[in-house]
This record gives sequence, C-alpha cells and structure tokens, in this order.
Amino acid sequence: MQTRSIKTKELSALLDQLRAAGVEIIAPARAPGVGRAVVYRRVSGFSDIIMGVQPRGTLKEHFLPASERILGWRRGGAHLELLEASTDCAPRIVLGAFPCDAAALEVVDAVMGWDYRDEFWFNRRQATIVVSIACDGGDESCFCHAVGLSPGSTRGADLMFVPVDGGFQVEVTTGRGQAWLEEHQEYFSEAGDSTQAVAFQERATTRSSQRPRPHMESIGRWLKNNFQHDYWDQLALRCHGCGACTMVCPTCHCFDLVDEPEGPEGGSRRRNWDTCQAATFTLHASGHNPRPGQGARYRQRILHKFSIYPARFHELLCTGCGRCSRVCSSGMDMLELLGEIHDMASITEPTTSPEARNEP
Amino acid sequence: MKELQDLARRLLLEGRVDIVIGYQQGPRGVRPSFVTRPEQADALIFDERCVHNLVTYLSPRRAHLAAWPRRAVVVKGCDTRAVAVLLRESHIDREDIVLIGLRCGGVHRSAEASGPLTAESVAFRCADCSIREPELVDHLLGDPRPAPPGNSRLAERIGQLESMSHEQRREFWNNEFSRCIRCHACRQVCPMCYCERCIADKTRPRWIESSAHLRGNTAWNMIRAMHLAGRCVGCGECGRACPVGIPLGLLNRKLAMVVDEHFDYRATDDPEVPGPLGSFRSDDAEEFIV
Amino acid sequence: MSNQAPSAARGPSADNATFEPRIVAFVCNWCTYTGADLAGTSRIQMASNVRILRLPCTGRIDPLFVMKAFERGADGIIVSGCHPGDCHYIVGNFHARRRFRVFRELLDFLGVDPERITFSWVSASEGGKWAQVVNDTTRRIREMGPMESWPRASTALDDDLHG
Amino acid sequence: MARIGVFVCHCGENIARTVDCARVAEALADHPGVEFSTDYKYMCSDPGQSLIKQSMKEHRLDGVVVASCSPHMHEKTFRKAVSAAGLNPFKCEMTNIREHCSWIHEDRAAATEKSTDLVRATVERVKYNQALSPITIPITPRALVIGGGIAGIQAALDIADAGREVVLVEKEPSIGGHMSQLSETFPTMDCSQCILTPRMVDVAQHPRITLHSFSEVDAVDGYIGNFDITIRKKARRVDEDLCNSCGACMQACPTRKIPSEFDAGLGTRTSIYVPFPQAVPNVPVIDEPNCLYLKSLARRRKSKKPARSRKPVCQRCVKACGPKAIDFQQEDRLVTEKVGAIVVATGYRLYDIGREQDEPGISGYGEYGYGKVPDVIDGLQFERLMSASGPTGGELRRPSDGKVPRHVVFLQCIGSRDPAKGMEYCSGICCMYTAKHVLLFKHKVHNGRATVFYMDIRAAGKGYDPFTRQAMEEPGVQYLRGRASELYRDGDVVRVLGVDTLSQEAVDIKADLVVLATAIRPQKGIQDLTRKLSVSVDHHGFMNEAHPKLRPVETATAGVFLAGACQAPRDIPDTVAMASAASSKVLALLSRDELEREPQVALVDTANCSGCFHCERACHYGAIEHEEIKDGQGRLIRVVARVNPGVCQGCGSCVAACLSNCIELQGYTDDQIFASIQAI
Repeated sequence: MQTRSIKTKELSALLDQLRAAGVEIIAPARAPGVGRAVVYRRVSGFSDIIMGVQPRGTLKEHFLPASERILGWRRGGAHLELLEASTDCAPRIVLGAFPCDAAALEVVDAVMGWDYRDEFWFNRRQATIVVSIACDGGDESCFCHAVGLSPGSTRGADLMFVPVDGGFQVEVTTGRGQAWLEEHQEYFSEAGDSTQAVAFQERATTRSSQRPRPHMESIGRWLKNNFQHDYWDQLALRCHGCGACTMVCPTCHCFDLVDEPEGPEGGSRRRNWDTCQAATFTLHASGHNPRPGQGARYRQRILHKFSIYPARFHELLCTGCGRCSRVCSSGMDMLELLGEIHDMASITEPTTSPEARNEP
Repeated sequence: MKELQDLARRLLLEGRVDIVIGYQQGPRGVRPSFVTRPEQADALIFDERCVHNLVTYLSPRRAHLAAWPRRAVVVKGCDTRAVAVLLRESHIDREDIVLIGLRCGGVHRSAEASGPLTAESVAFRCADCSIREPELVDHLLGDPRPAPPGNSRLAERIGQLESMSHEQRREFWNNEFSRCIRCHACRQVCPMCYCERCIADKTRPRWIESSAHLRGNTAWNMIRAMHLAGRCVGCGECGRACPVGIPLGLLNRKLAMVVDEHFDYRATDDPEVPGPLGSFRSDDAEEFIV
Repeated sequence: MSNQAPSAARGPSADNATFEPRIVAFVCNWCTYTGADLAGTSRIQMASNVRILRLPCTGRIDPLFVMKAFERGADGIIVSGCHPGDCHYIVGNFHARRRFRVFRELLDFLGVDPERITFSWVSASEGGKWAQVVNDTTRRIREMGPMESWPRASTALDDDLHG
Repeated sequence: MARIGVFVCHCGENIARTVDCARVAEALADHPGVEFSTDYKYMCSDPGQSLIKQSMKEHRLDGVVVASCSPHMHEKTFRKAVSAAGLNPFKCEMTNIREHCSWIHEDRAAATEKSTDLVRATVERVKYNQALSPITIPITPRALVIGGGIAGIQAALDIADAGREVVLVEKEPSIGGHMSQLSETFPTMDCSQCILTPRMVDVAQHPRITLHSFSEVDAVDGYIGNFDITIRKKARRVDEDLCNSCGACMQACPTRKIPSEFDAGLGTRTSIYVPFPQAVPNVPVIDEPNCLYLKSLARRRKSKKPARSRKPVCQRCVKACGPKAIDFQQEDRLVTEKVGAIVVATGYRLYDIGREQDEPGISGYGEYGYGKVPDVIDGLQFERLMSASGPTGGELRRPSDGKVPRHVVFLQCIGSRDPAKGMEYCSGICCMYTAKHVLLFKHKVHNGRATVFYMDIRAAGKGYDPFTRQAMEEPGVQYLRGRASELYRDGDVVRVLGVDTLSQEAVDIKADLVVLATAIRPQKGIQDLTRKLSVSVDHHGFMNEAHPKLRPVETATAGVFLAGACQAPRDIPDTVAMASAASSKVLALLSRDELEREPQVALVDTANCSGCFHCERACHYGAIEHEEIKDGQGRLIRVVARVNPGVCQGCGSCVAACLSNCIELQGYTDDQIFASIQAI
C-alpha cells in the first residue's frame, strides 16, 4: 500500500466536500452539555474535531448504538403487523479514530459475524471508511503493547494519519482505503520526507513500551485453570458493579433485547447495551443467579476478554485502550490486574520468560 | 496517618472487625482499600484526594462483602450522613460497624488530583460542610483542619437554571439526558440505592423503559432523583461515576433545597431524625393545591 | 390514547383554538371520585377532556403514574383527593401532599411547567368544585397548548428518539 | 389472549341520550383481547344481568367490563352476577360513563369518544385483574370498653347482657364518670346518682364483665377481631380481694385536707380514699404523692442514706385494717386481654379558663381573672354544691365564705363558640344544664336572683325547650343575651360587667356567685390513646367517626367504635343512645365466628423487598410487620416487610412509599394501573 500526505487545509476542504456529498463524518469532538467531554460524534467540519485526546466514549456506539429499534409491531383487532427496521446505512467516514478503537471494530467483527451475521453491524461497517490517527503513546493506563497492538497499529483502519507539521502523513492500509483515497486524490499529495512521521511513531512506541507488558498467553492459561480462586472475591471488593468499564470499552458488545409496548396498539423491540457487571445480567426468572456476587461478575469480564473470546475467535477481546481504568470511580485498574495474574501465573508456570513483562 | 494505621491494625488484631475499609494509593490516585490482615494496615492513607464515600460499601447490596460482616469504615464528617440514612432505613446494625472518623478540611473532586485544595478543585459538597466534628463515629482521628475553600458553583448553576424559561431548562436537560446510556452506574455507586430490585429493573410492569432513548432516560433520571429526595446526602458519587458526565448533583442538590425549604429537612448525621418523605406535618403548606 | 396515532391536530403546529387537550385525572375513591359522581348526579356540565382513573387514596398515587401518562400523550394531569383531615385512610393525603410538592418542584426544574398538573382537594360533597377543577384545568392546558417537552411513546417506526 | 366481554349500558336514556352506546360497543369489539362486546338498555335489570351471564358462558369470557353508572352504585351488583356465572367477582370492573360522562357532557361525539377511551382503559386493566378471595379473620368474641362513665357502663351492660364478655377499663378508682358527680339531670330533674348507681352495681356484679378500675390501656396490638390489649393496673396498694369496704382506714388516715377530685376541688378527702360512698368497686386507693408513709419512703430513696433502723412513718391505715388488705409493696401491673372489638367511651373534661393551657391554640380568660376569683366556679362545681352527697350536704354555700348566695350569675358559652379561645364549636349541653342550675338554685334559694348571659338558647331535645322556658319564666330569673365583658372581685361580691345586646344597655351586676358554663373538651391525653388505636381526631381532639351521618359510631379503624363525648359534646340521653348503638355494632361483629374482609389489601413481594421499611413509616394502621427470611440452615438472610391482611385497610400508601414497588395493592396492582394509563 502506498503512503501519501495531506495538508490540514486540504483535509478541511475534503471534509466539506464529503459533507456536501451527504457523507456523515464521525470524529472526536466535544460532546454537547455540561461535561464537554471529547467523544466520537457526528461533526459538521474540521473545526469541530479535537485531535490528540483519547475520546471518553468509543467508536462502537456508531456501529452498535446504546439503544436501537430492530423491530416494531402494530395491532388492530386480531390483526398484528410486524414492522421491520431498516438496516441500511448511508456512507460515512470516521476521521481520527484512535488505533485501539479502530482495531476494536475488527475484533468485534468476529462475534458479529459468527453464527449469525448481524446486518445492523456489518451494513454500518461496510458503509464506513475508518481513518485512524497514530497515537502519541497514551498514558499510564494504556497497554496496547501487551495485547499485540501499538500506538501506530493500523488494524481496523482503512487509512492511518500520522501527525506531521502542517498536516498528516497518510498510510493506506486496505484496498477500500486505497479506492477511497483515489476517489479523493486531489486533496492528497506525495508522501515526501517521512522523518517527522517516523520520529513521532518512535516516540510513541518508546512511551508505550515502557509500561509493563503482562504475558497474555500465560494469563490465558492461568484464567482457564483458576475459575475458582480467592483472588476474584478479593479483587472485586472495591468494585461497585457499575459497569462503566464495559460501557466505555471498545470491545464489550453485550446487549439485551427488550419489547417496549407503547400503548395497547403497538410497540418496539429494541436492542440495548447490557453489562455483565450488573446482577440482572444473569438473573434467572426463578430468582437464582449463577453469578451471585461481584467476584463472579468481574471474573466473567476478565475471562471473556482474555480466555473465552481468544479460545473461540483466536484473539483477545481487548485493545489495551485503558478506558476501563480511567473511568472507574473506585480505582480498579486493568493493567495492575493483568500484572497480578501474570505474577500468579509465573509462580505456577516458572517457564514464563521474565523479559515478557518488560518491567521498567 | 500512623494513628489511622495503628487503629486499623488494633481493630483487626483484637478481632473487633473483619475488615477495615479505608483509602490507599492506587495506580491512578487514591482509591478504596480493603484491609483484612493487620499487616496490610500500613497501606491506609488519608488526604484531600479521599473523595470517595466509603459508606457505599456498607449497603446491603454489596453481597460480596457479606463474608466480612463486621466492618470498620473510614468516614469523613459528610459521609456519616449516609450512615445515618442506612441506620434510619434499617440497613445496617450499628453494633456491626466501627466508624473511624477523620477530621477533614475538604477534598478534591477527583481522586487523581494533585496539588493544594483550591476553590476550583474542591468537591461541591465541601461548599457547605456542616459536620466538621462527626459525632456518630466511634473514633475521631487527625488534627483539626481548616474549613474547605468556598465554592458555590453548584448553587450558582442551579440559580442559572432557575432563571431560565421552562423551554430552555427542558432543552438543557434533554441535552444532558440524551447522553445517558442507561448503565445505571449512578445507582450502583450510590450508598442510598440499595433496593434488591430497582424500580428501573422491574419488568411487570416496566415503568421505566431500559432503553437509552430520551423517553427512558428522562424517566430514569427523574425517578432516580425523586427516590433520593430527602435521602440523598450529597456525596456526589453518582456524578463522579457517570461515564457520560451528566450533572446528577444538580438534580440532587435542587431537591435537597426543596425539602429544606418546605419540610425544614437537611441531610443529617442523626439517624433518629425522620426523613421528610414518609413523615408529614398536618400543617404542611399547600398553596399549590386548589 | 385512541387508535389513531397522534394526528396533525396534536402536532406542534396545532392551532390552540382547535386543540383539545387530553387530561388524565388520578383521584381517590372516597372523596374526589364520589365528588365527581355528585357532579354527575347534579348534572353539572363540564369539559369532556378529562379521563378519570380511580385509586383508593391519593397516598397510592405514585409520580410514576404522572410520568407514564405524560409519556403516553397526556397534555395535563389532575391529582385530587380528600381535604386534609378528611382522608378515608386518615393520613394518605398528607403523604401525597409532600410527595407531590417534591415532584412538582422536580418537574419544574426539569423544564416541565408544573401548571400542567392540577393538585386539588375535592370532597364527596364538592361536585361543583370538581367541575371547576376540570374546567379550569382544561382551559389552562388549552392555553398552554400541547405538551411538547415530554418525549412521547408512539407506534410510528420513526427516527430514533436517541438522536 | 384474554377473553373479555364488554357490556355497554344505555341506562334507559340516561347514558344513551349523550353517548352512542352501540358505537362504543362496536369500537371495543375490535380491541385486542375483547371477545364479545354489546350494548343493552338496562344492564342492571334482570334481563341485563342474564345477558351478561349468558354471554360469559357462550363466549367463555374470563373478564367482564360493564360500562354504566358509578361503581359506587352497582359494582356489587355486577360482581355478584359475574360470580353467579362462575367467574371470580374481581374479574369484573365497571366503567363510569354516566356520572362521569353522559350526565356532564352535551356533545355526543365527544362523550362517545370519551366513553370509548374510558372503556378501553378498563379493558386493559381487567386483563391484569387477578382472582381474589375474601380474607377471613377469626374473631375473639369479647369486647373492650375504655371508660367507665355512663357511656362505657351502658355499652358494657348491653354487650354483656347479650351474652358476650366485656373488659371494662376505667382510669379512676371508681366507675361512674361525670354523671356520678351530677346532682339532678335535665329535663326530668331526676337524681343522677339514683339512676346511675344501680347500673354501676350491675356492672360490678355482672358475670360477663371484667372490671379493671384505676387502670389504663397501655398498648393496643392486633386488629379487628383480634386485638391484644395491654392494661396497666395502677398500684392501688389495697388488695381488692381482701378489702371489705369497712372504711376504717379512711377514719385512721391523718392527712385529711386533700382537695377531692370528685367534689371538683370543693371538698376534701384523706390520702387513702374512695372517691364517693357509692364507688364501684368500693375499695379505697392510696394516693401516693399525699400518703405520709409513701412520701417518707420516697425521701429516703432520694437522700440515698443507709436505711436507718427507724420506725416507719404513719402506717395507721395498716393498723386500722382488719383484713390486712393494705399492701404498700404493690406496684403497677400489666395484664393482657384478648378482645375482638373496642368501644371508646373516654368522655370529656371541662375547659379551664386559667392562663396556662395545655394545648397551643387554646387561650384562657384574662377578662375573668383567669379563674383566680374564688366565687367564680364552673358547672361541675355547682353540681357538687347542689348535690346532697356534695361538700355542703346539698346546701348552696359559696366557696369563699360559706355564705348562701342571693344573686347568682350564670355565664354560658365560656370558651365554646369562641374561635378566639380556640374552640369554635358549641358544647351542646350548657344551655340545658344552666337552665337546670337556675331551677335548682331557685328551688334552694327561693327569693334568690339569677342572671343568665347567653348567646342563643339551643334546646332541641325532647322536652328541652319547655324546660329552658320554665327556667326563663321563673320569677327572679333574667336571661340576658350577651356576654360578660369583665368580672372581678369587689369586696365580698363579684362584679360582672357586660352588655345586654337586645336592649343595648350596659349591665353591671354585683353577684354573690358566678357559674361558668365552660366548654366541653376531650379528655386529657386522648391523643395518646387514639394513636394506640390508630383512630384520628379532629383538631380539637374529638375522635373522628367513620362517616358523620351513616357511620356515626364507627371509626375508620375497623373494630373500634365510639360512644359519648369522646366524639363530640353529648348529653346523657345521646350518650346512652350512642353507647347502645356502638354495642349493637360490636354485637353484630362478635356474633360471627369469622370476619370476611374485602381482599383489596397490600401484599409484599418478599423476594424483592430490601427491608428499608419505608412502607412501615407510611402505614397509618401498623399493618406492616417484620419477617425474617432464613436460608436452609436457619441462618437469617434478611428481614423483609410483611402485610398483616387483617390490619391492612387497602389505602396503598405503602405501595407509593416503596421505592422498588415490591408491594402490590391487590385490586390496584401496578400492572392494572399501568395498563389503564397506557390505554387512556
């Protein structure tokens, strides 16, 4: 694939042109309201976009909304009419996805297309060009290195921008990205000198790789063998079960289906985000709950990410974005947790190479 | 600090409690700490980053804490008001808990904050700190601290909202509530939200729709506020936990002002004071009733 | 609501002169319901916009009812029970009075004009007062126009409410 | 899918004139869950009811909606019909399209649309109606009567005579109440004690009456049919079984100057005493604060000095008592009684014009010297001065100097009908007893003068008006319409200043004695009792009846009844009538083995109850109990709320108080209400 570059001014013009053509632009920008947090949202132009700050929300809500209607019904007398929701999606572009967020889309593709192909998800995926922007290396909660990614990872992105003076170096990573670039090539220029871009990437990699790097395979093995372990209840003591970690996780994708009657005549079936951290997630109608305590629920989250999902789809359900640690109001920390499991695994598996953790 | 650590160690050594819930340094600022062995007591700290209301961990809904029934909890003066509500609402047995009070001069809004406490960084609830010397506690540690820096942003914000038209206010809240993703983190962290099955999880009938659409979100945020009227102690944990940053504290504070104005009730550390809803006076004002 | 989906006449552009508000009344069985019976027995004519739902006592009336009625398209609400001291269950209305004081302030703060809701004490002997409450409320809500600020339930498979 | 039948009634023309009933029925025919829908001229008629029953069979209906008049009118009728057709009666609901629709609207289209909406909401509700069965409660066939005045005596005798056991509790040492203090009674002038004491004796001797005198109700638990009463028997310090009523102890007692309560403070008694000679039981009681021995014990306890071996103080009564009935060791004792019904007959007390009042909102009479003028007395004191058993042996002698008063001024409405004093109500009996006092006075002091200040004369009872007329026309008697503006002591007379409002003339009377017809007030501490009984009182403290016209002797708390002046000021005939009425209500209740109650009571979903007991605080009836949930090993998991269906009155306040809505009021469940709101 080729490398090109784009000036900020040109990018701005490109976005204006896309918007005029009816393409929806999703990019990091400040949310409306009191918090003014940066989130991925629909923007009207380049000036809305805020780069270099990891958004609080993730990209997933643009592919799997927090709540969406998937079916409706209307009743008149004995007649029942079913109203299917459209799965169509107009063309969109995500501009400025963090590499960890772009990668997450591809990670979740596996489950969305597994035993049943989720039309809502894939139609949105197909209608969307994902342009990521190389990360500067993140903060102390980031651990993309540990899960096989990096600040410059291009996974899940059709193109990646690397910040350089006055614009971006553009790396094309997919055929779709190539085609899209060619469609809009008037806005792009030749790659030119790559020194700045390489330096940016090196700085980011250095920052990122200085953080602990727990060994995921041995963690996976330990998890498999330690379903019953005092660690879980100890770990979950401070956890409120609020589920904020799952809500801001780019790879958490569990949902609930609810039927909402809207009067006697009709209603909607909706798909809503759900969280394994809630007691109601597994509560049976009988009142029995197979995951009765926060320990069991927290274990489920860890197992799903680092044992169950890898076993089924051969990859981790985590891109190391660190949002779970940042959002937690009681200071649960994913990197710390993985380190602890790594240590426990090292005791039971003394063969684990110490280099793998790369402790500073 | 040593005073606190020594006390925690002693309580555990003497078998007075099974666990001491306090604060420790975490990877990102201060976080709750759970000390079950005397030798762990040295991890306990207390400073102006200790914003968390640890009384939440006394709520009966913390089933995973049931293995440690006798708990000591580190509380600030304001936190004791939450203890009072749990006592009043029959949720804890005073005999089972040891309250370690720490004299507090205000806390940052964020547990990750650094530097001195300023009017900018101080938690909203510190603005009207009224319990400098908590009486409900079993132990009171630390030296007297100066009063926290003043901060009236919450009250100002409420004033601003009140001066708006209904339409403007509605727009403001629609904007806020439309971000809600119905994770119910606000409920989970609230020391007063202890229901076995929250009304929002009741399905027959489903009064509050679980979908994150404006209708369901309005219903949830409205009823949540209503259910906390006269019970909320203003600890702000809900707002701190909200992953989308909805200013829930505004709603809670507003209703606290309402029950103060009309029923002369303010959150208190006295469990004997009846809550304003569930009690009444036969001469309560009723100018809004025809 | 009736079988018809909210019609154009109920949309934001509705002409207030032709706008017929939908008002749901939550009333206690012993005083207001009986008072409304008396209004009927006395043939006191009143606006036909109010639909009464009978509860045993104002003490049973939950803000959830009001919320749900608004969700379902009500433009106005009446909550009515026995005068203080006359409650069939002695104190139910005292509890209700406090609850609705708070709820009213909450609605106001959320940007819902509390004038959308009438609270009244109507005794079993006040048929005339009931008619007045009904007429005053209907007139007031008609002047205010349709309730637009509350997110409604509707069976139309339209755009997601979650923008 | 539900199979609901909709039956729209024309009520002749009453509904059909304004509502297109056929159209309503037609609109509902298509509604989901409606199996059958029709209209008919008179649903409540026999053919109408048959139509319902027949349709129920034909269409196998599992719910019925009758759209007709108010459920207050015919809910029972239709539920009975539905029940007769084999369906649970609570599967039938009514929609009120007459009182709430056809009678109050003229626009036919609007009324028809409204009717359709209302019926639709009811149909949706009925889908969630559950089959309910009446609650049966066993009944303890005994009654408690609180108060041993004429009301309590009458009620106790009526109930006991009819064959049910009665527990009578009287707080004073003797039963008899105020009536035993009266000299004569209006309008017949028969001697009060002569007609009362035989009834007191009847009580004492009745095999089915257990009398607890000098006792008070300490606690009331339970509910209709099943009350558990705790009675505090105050320490009398005289053994009731041993005492032979000889009176030697009273002769021996050295403290003799204690104001007698029975003589309204005008006479004296000893510190071991029976209130009056005909007391029932005729057993003395020792007055702890005044007894020399008990005082010395208290002093010794207080000083905490080691008990010196000194001879005990006094104890003359002990020495005087032949049967050794005096027992200074006796203490308050709690006894429990199980009863099925309660009659409250606590009576009244008189308003005191003093400066200090026991309740906010009540104020005294500064213009009458706050009761400090000795020759200004109240009606009960006058009764005692007139009574043959009174402190003066029936001679009228005024308190200050024992002289026979020549000119007596009677002031009516003292406190009564005076919002400024806090009692805007009429005390009812004062016009009558003042007339009686005038006649008694004229009888004893033939040439005496009586002046009565009155506001109106209220004499509506049988023979009452001629009686007051007689008093007015008695020579030397003058009725002045107006109030005394001031009275004060002036030498050995009391100056009464006022205005005769009819002649507009100022009046200045030098009276020898002034008698105040002070207002009737509820007994002191009545609110302690009403709280225990969960009965409400009005803002004066008079107990509230369940309905002012149709249920005058019942209270809103099932199984608790009222007799006499605890409900409002009453004279003797009204009190006795009320007592007999309350007895008949009690007997109707106690004549059954079981009580059937409407099943519309609250029910806790214990699986979801978190035990916060907001419900308990909202429940006025104390129907919420604490239930322990235990695991298989008997370990306590948590404590949850439970509703006692016998106590629950079905108001639903607990449901609204429950934050997680895990209490349901049956008949008004969340599902039912939700469904009707969804549809309306």
